[in-house]
Amino acid sequence: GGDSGGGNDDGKITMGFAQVGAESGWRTANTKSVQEAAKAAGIDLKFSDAQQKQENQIKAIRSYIAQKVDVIAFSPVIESGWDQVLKEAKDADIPVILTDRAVDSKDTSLYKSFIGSDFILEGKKAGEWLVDDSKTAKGPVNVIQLEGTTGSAPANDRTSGFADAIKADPKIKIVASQDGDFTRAKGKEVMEALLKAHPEANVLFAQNDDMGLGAMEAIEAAGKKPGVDMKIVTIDAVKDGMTALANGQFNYIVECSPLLGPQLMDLAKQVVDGKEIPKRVLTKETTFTQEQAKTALPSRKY
Amino acid sequence: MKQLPKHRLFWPAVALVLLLVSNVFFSSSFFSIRLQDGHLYGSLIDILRGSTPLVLVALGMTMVIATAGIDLSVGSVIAIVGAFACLQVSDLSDQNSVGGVLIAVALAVVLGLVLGLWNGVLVAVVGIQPIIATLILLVGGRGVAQLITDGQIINVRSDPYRTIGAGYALTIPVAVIIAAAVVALAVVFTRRTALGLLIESVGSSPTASRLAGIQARRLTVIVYVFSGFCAGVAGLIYSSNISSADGNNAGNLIELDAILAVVIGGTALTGGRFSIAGSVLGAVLIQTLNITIYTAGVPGRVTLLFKAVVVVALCLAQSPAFRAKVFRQKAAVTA
Amino acid sequence: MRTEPPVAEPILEMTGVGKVFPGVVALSDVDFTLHPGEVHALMGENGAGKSTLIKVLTGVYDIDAGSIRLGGEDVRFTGPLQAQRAGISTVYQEVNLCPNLSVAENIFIGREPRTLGVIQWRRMRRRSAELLQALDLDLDVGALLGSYSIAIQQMVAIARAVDISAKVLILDEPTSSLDASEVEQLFRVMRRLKGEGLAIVFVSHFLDQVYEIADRMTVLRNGRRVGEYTVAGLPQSELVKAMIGKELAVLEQLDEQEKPAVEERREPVIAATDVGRKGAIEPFSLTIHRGEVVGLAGLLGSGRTELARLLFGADRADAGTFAFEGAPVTMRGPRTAMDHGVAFSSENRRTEGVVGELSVRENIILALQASRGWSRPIPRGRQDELVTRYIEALDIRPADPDVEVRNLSGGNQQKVLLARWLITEPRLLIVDEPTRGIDVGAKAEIQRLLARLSGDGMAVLFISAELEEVLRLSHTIAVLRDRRLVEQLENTDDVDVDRILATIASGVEE
Amino acid sequence: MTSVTTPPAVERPRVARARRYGVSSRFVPVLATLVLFCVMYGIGIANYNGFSDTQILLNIFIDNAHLLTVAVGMTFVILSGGIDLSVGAVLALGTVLAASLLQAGWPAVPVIVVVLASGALIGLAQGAIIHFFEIQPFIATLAGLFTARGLAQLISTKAIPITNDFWTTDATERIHFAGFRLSPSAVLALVIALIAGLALAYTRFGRNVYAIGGNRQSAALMGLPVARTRVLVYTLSGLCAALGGVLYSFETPTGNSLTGQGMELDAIAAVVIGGTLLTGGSGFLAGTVLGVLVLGLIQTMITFQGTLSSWWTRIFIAGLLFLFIVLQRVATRRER
Ligand SMILES: Nc1ncnc2c1ncn2[C@@H]1O[C@H](COP(=O)(O)OP(=O)(O)OP(=O)(O)O)[C@@H](O)[C@H]1O
Ligand SMILES: Nc1ncnc2c1ncn2[C@@H]1O[C@H](COP(=O)(O)OP(=O)(O)OP(=O)(O)O)[C@@H](O)[C@H]1O
Ligand SMILES: [Mg+2]
Ligand SMILES: [Mg+2]
Repeated sequence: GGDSGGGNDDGKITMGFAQVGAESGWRTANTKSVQEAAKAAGIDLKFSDAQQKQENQIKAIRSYIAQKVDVIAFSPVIESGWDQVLKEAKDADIPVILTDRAVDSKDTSLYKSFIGSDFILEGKKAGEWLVDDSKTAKGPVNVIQLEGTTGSAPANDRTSGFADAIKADPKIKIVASQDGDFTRAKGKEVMEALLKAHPEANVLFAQNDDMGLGAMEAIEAAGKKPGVDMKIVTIDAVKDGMTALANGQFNYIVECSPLLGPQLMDLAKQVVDGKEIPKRVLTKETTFTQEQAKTALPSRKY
Repeated sequence: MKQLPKHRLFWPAVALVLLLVSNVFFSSSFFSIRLQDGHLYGSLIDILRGSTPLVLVALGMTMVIATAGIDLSVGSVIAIVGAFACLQVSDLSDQNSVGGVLIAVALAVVLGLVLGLWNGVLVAVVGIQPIIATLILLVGGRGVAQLITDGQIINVRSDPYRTIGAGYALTIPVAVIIAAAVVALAVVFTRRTALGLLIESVGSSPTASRLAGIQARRLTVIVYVFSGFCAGVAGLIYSSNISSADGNNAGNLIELDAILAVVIGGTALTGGRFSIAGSVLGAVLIQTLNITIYTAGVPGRVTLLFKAVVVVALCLAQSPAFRAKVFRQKAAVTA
Repeated sequence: MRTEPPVAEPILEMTGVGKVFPGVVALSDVDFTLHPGEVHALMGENGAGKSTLIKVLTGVYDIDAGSIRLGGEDVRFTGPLQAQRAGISTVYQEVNLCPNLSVAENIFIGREPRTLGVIQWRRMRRRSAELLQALDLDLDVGALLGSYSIAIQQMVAIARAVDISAKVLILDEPTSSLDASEVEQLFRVMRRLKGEGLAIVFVSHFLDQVYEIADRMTVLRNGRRVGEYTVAGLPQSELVKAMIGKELAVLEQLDEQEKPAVEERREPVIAATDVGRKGAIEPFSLTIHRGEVVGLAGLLGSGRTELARLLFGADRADAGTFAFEGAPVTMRGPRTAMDHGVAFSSENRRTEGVVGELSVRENIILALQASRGWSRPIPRGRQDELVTRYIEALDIRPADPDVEVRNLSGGNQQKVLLARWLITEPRLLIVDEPTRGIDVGAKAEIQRLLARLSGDGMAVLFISAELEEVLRLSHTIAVLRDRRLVEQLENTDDVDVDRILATIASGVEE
Repeated sequence: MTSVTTPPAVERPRVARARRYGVSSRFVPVLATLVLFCVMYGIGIANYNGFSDTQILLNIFIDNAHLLTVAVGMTFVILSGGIDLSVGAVLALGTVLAASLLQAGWPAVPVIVVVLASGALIGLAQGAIIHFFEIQPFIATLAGLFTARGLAQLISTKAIPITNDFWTTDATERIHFAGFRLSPSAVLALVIALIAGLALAYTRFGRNVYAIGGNRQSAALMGLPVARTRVLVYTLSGLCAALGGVLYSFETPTGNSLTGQGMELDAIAAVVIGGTLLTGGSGFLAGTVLGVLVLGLIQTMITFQGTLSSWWTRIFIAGLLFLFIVLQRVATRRER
């Protein structure tokens, strides 16, 4: 309920937002979107950055409870382990909205809503495109996969979604799959080595744009043409990735949108007003081919 | 001949060779080097080029460790300097102007020196324990780097800048030439002058050194400045290699690898005697280990265990106590 | 006072003991027998292998050859802990205590009085105060050991060992930095323990002390046993011959040796005016002239070391002014002093003197190099020349410039430290206990060297716990008492040890 | 040759009483930390609404129970002159091990026993390698870090939720008193800190740790059980880290191989901020508790600030750390 007070009495909604960190351009865009949307919606935002640590996020949430904010939103660093602190929020009558990543609590009454993307689906979409694209391929399709940080939720889910999808075509084989840590530098370094160990590879699936961009340099250095000699599928659709896609260096990007600020603020207002809101809201996301990228690029915000 | 295994670099060298050879099982062309687009191309070249940031950082770290200090901030310095340089370059009206890039690079290097100075002053003048003094920059530096990049990845499209980390001169990677030059410079400065001796003296016994008239404070500042310089150059190479600056991830955890390289190279963390050649060997060894992990397709979840096994095996092989206790190589000392 | 060689069964027998370090045979076929109720001196030059024998016995080093029997049973200790449990307690040559713990703890650590596993601090402090009283020491047992001078630390180490000792007490150069009265206290305790049937091994380079306290002695030379003698049966000259392997003429000369005439004191090298440091030493004024040897006399903790440290800038003076050769100078630290030709060899050679990890060569050139600055390395040829010269002059063994200093015997380390400062050709040489742990031959050599250097115009500030030595060398004697410079005596013929002691005791001010 | 000089008949002055640092000198760093902590707390109260609520202070203990436990073990290691980089990884392994065993249907008590035992075992192995094979602690425990985290990832790269009743109810039930709340974990951590503090001051083992940290060679020559003590110290640290893992999994009922990254640095920082010297042999456990409080307070101030962007958060943390350390250094400075 909205009558649990608030840090201040001016009737403004106060929202505590516990962000994961600033580990990527994607994340920073996400933060910006939330901050801007809050300003636009006249919501007083208390922001904190957990530096990718669950414990910090829990501390932040606990401190929001102590500060008696009206609503708490956060992107969980990992899925599990939130029951205790969510219970505390519930006890204090503060509604919680999850963003970007879900939690796996059995007790779904601990949070009001989840808004974000489905990582498994993203992996799946990437795989489905590859299956579709390989229909015309003559020889085997040998995929190098650059995974995200070992143990992280997007890495786990995208890997399994992708694997699920490519089962449909026996021609498609993952010849190497390595941790690229979601970064360009690592993506490049790993790709350099894998290109030499697996000269037969002709497709790269990078679980985010940055690794794909790094790998692209390695592919060029090896004298191959990215997008042609080696097809590249990635996830995210940040600006640099879209540019590469428009330039024909990437072949396909599955969008994973960070811009969920406005949707979040809407939900927050409704929940503070005591309205019922849907348990799960998916962010508006799409996929891009090279052609679509060319048209979409000029209007991309991040 | 019998003395060979006792040389402190014998076992790291053996490990390096073993790792390199083991790669052949996974990549038959591992040792082949060919000329491609006018430059050398091959896994060995990759290893050399890929190890340059670590070699540089380990070099600076060697000096710091020799004075019984430690520099945890190197990763952050890499991030800051890379971010700064990329920002400068991206602000150029013509990113391909060599002059503009040179100025940006020079400024960035100066920034590295300044960051080193900051550490040095905290350690030597204020008297804070090195691990904590440099922890401040480790934590805050990454924030500064992100402040510079505004949390984004700054891209540069500058050929002169790209040359530093990804370019070639006379078919050899420019990064390797730079690293070799800095290493050579360090060797000359420490072994052709008395700098090395004085550093070793301060590291093994600060009190005795002070009473022998060595200006330990000044020396300590110098080594941290040098470490900042090395990390700064590493930051340039790192960011130039991917033509972009990533304030959050650049150089993350490189301090651990660097310390590992220094120790494998035979320099004790307690300070004193140091070996530049050893640290370089250690750094190349670590990079080779990384590449081997990729080449051999070691899955992500066992990568760390694999690293642990190699590190433990190497340290045990190097440890005289282990050899004496386990292989009972007793006596036989009569020279 | 002297007892006949005991007839009882030996408590300890070492036979055919051998120990080899890479490149050095430290011990070879050494026999050593120890009886209950005797004080057995272990004699030998620096590097003869005395400390090594002790360390092999107590399990610090693995033994390479030979056997050890303790109380009739074969033993081989794997470390000092086992040796201690078997009843052997040891004071090793360098003070080996923990400076970060209190005095009381250093005496009792590992055997603290406990009830139900809980350490009884109060009881521990009381008992350690009592123990120290027995050695005539009145210390704050709760203070950190590191805040006391090296000599006092040595006394604490002795107190610990004495209290632990069950069957065998080993004292490796316990008296090297003690003054006469402390030595007398120690001897009193040793006699008492001996009376109680304890066997004591005693190492010292002070022949007088050995002749006073020991019953028998075993002489080592170059890691081999020369022989075992009763003290009564071996005159000093014979002993020296056994130790060195040749007659030592110097030793006889020593007493007659004339110090250079007290010259005219026109040129002051250093003048300190009202220099002091709170809690360390009261403000004092002292001028040292060219060619003059000033000796400092005083009891343990009287502030001699503190005075010397101030003159060198090792500690910052909080009062007073300095002038070098007449010109006032702001003392900023050792470098200021060194730039004006001052050299300082510390009494605490292990932590403030040699740099153990570096080689003999590097240690010797260290100070000279430091004052030249890092950018002007001493050419290798010049290094070799200097180092070889001083290895020879001071007879540093092994005569290999490239061994690590920490592998040298204590006395040889001391020589390295002296060499370090001598090659800087100082105008003022401050030596704090320079002859600590140095054998008879080398000691005479060093004294002669100092006398000659002062004759050549070098000023010397000489600190030694051995008053005779101070008297023999100095032109002027500055007496300290309770951290105050109480008197400066001209060293004329009528000044002798008793006169100085009386000054110390009465503290008369002029 | 004359016999040794005998002292004259006059009453000989006793050895001069040494200059003392004063009993409190050893406590100066801890006291400085305490004072600075209070100042900082005051600044927090002055600047932020609701900061004065005592619950905020208690929350620091609730949030950092695991860190405190880890830092207690680290204190022993650092006092002995070593360092333990593996604690964060051992903590993570503890959570993963607990979660996976619980998932397999084990009851609570054996799970906790197994987790603690495995942490102690890793510590023991590290201690043995460090002491007997003379491998530098930094490297041995870095390898330990790789091993522990590697094992955790081998067990599961996915986070495993914990649904065991003991975890979700008993262990997380808040203890209420005088209107305030504290978690059982926090109470346990404080009790452990107290016991550890007493052990350091009043047992032989504790004193041996100090002695070894002061000078290992000397400690050996004094006949102290150096081998046993050193191995035990690392074992203890491993045990504490594993216990930290258990406490952590109480608060966040999940087993995650990525937890506790960089926690070793937090623990080291807490110990050092508490006035303990990294070179060993000097420091107090009370300081460590204060150090953890300081880190927690910095974190709390940042969440109260609430307007910092991600990077300003980092800079702010570093700035506060810097201020704190420099002030502490100035307060404890002694001139040469
Ligand atoms: N750890 C070591 N490594 C190598 N050589 C050593 C070591 N310890 C002692 N030595 C050598 O063994 C020899 C005997 O040394 P030791 O310390 O026993 O002499 P010492 O008789 O006690 O001399 P001093 O009177 O100077 O103390 C010396 O030549 C010394 O250099
Ligand atoms: N660093 C220190 N901190 C505290 N007290 C000290 C320190 N160094 C020396 N002292 C004390 O100051 C007094 C003067 O010591 P100093 O070493 O100058 O005496 P000394 O005359 O040289 O005697 P010794 O023969 O013991 O060296 C002693 O009581 C000593 O315990
Ligand atoms: Mg000796
Ligand atoms: Mg003295």
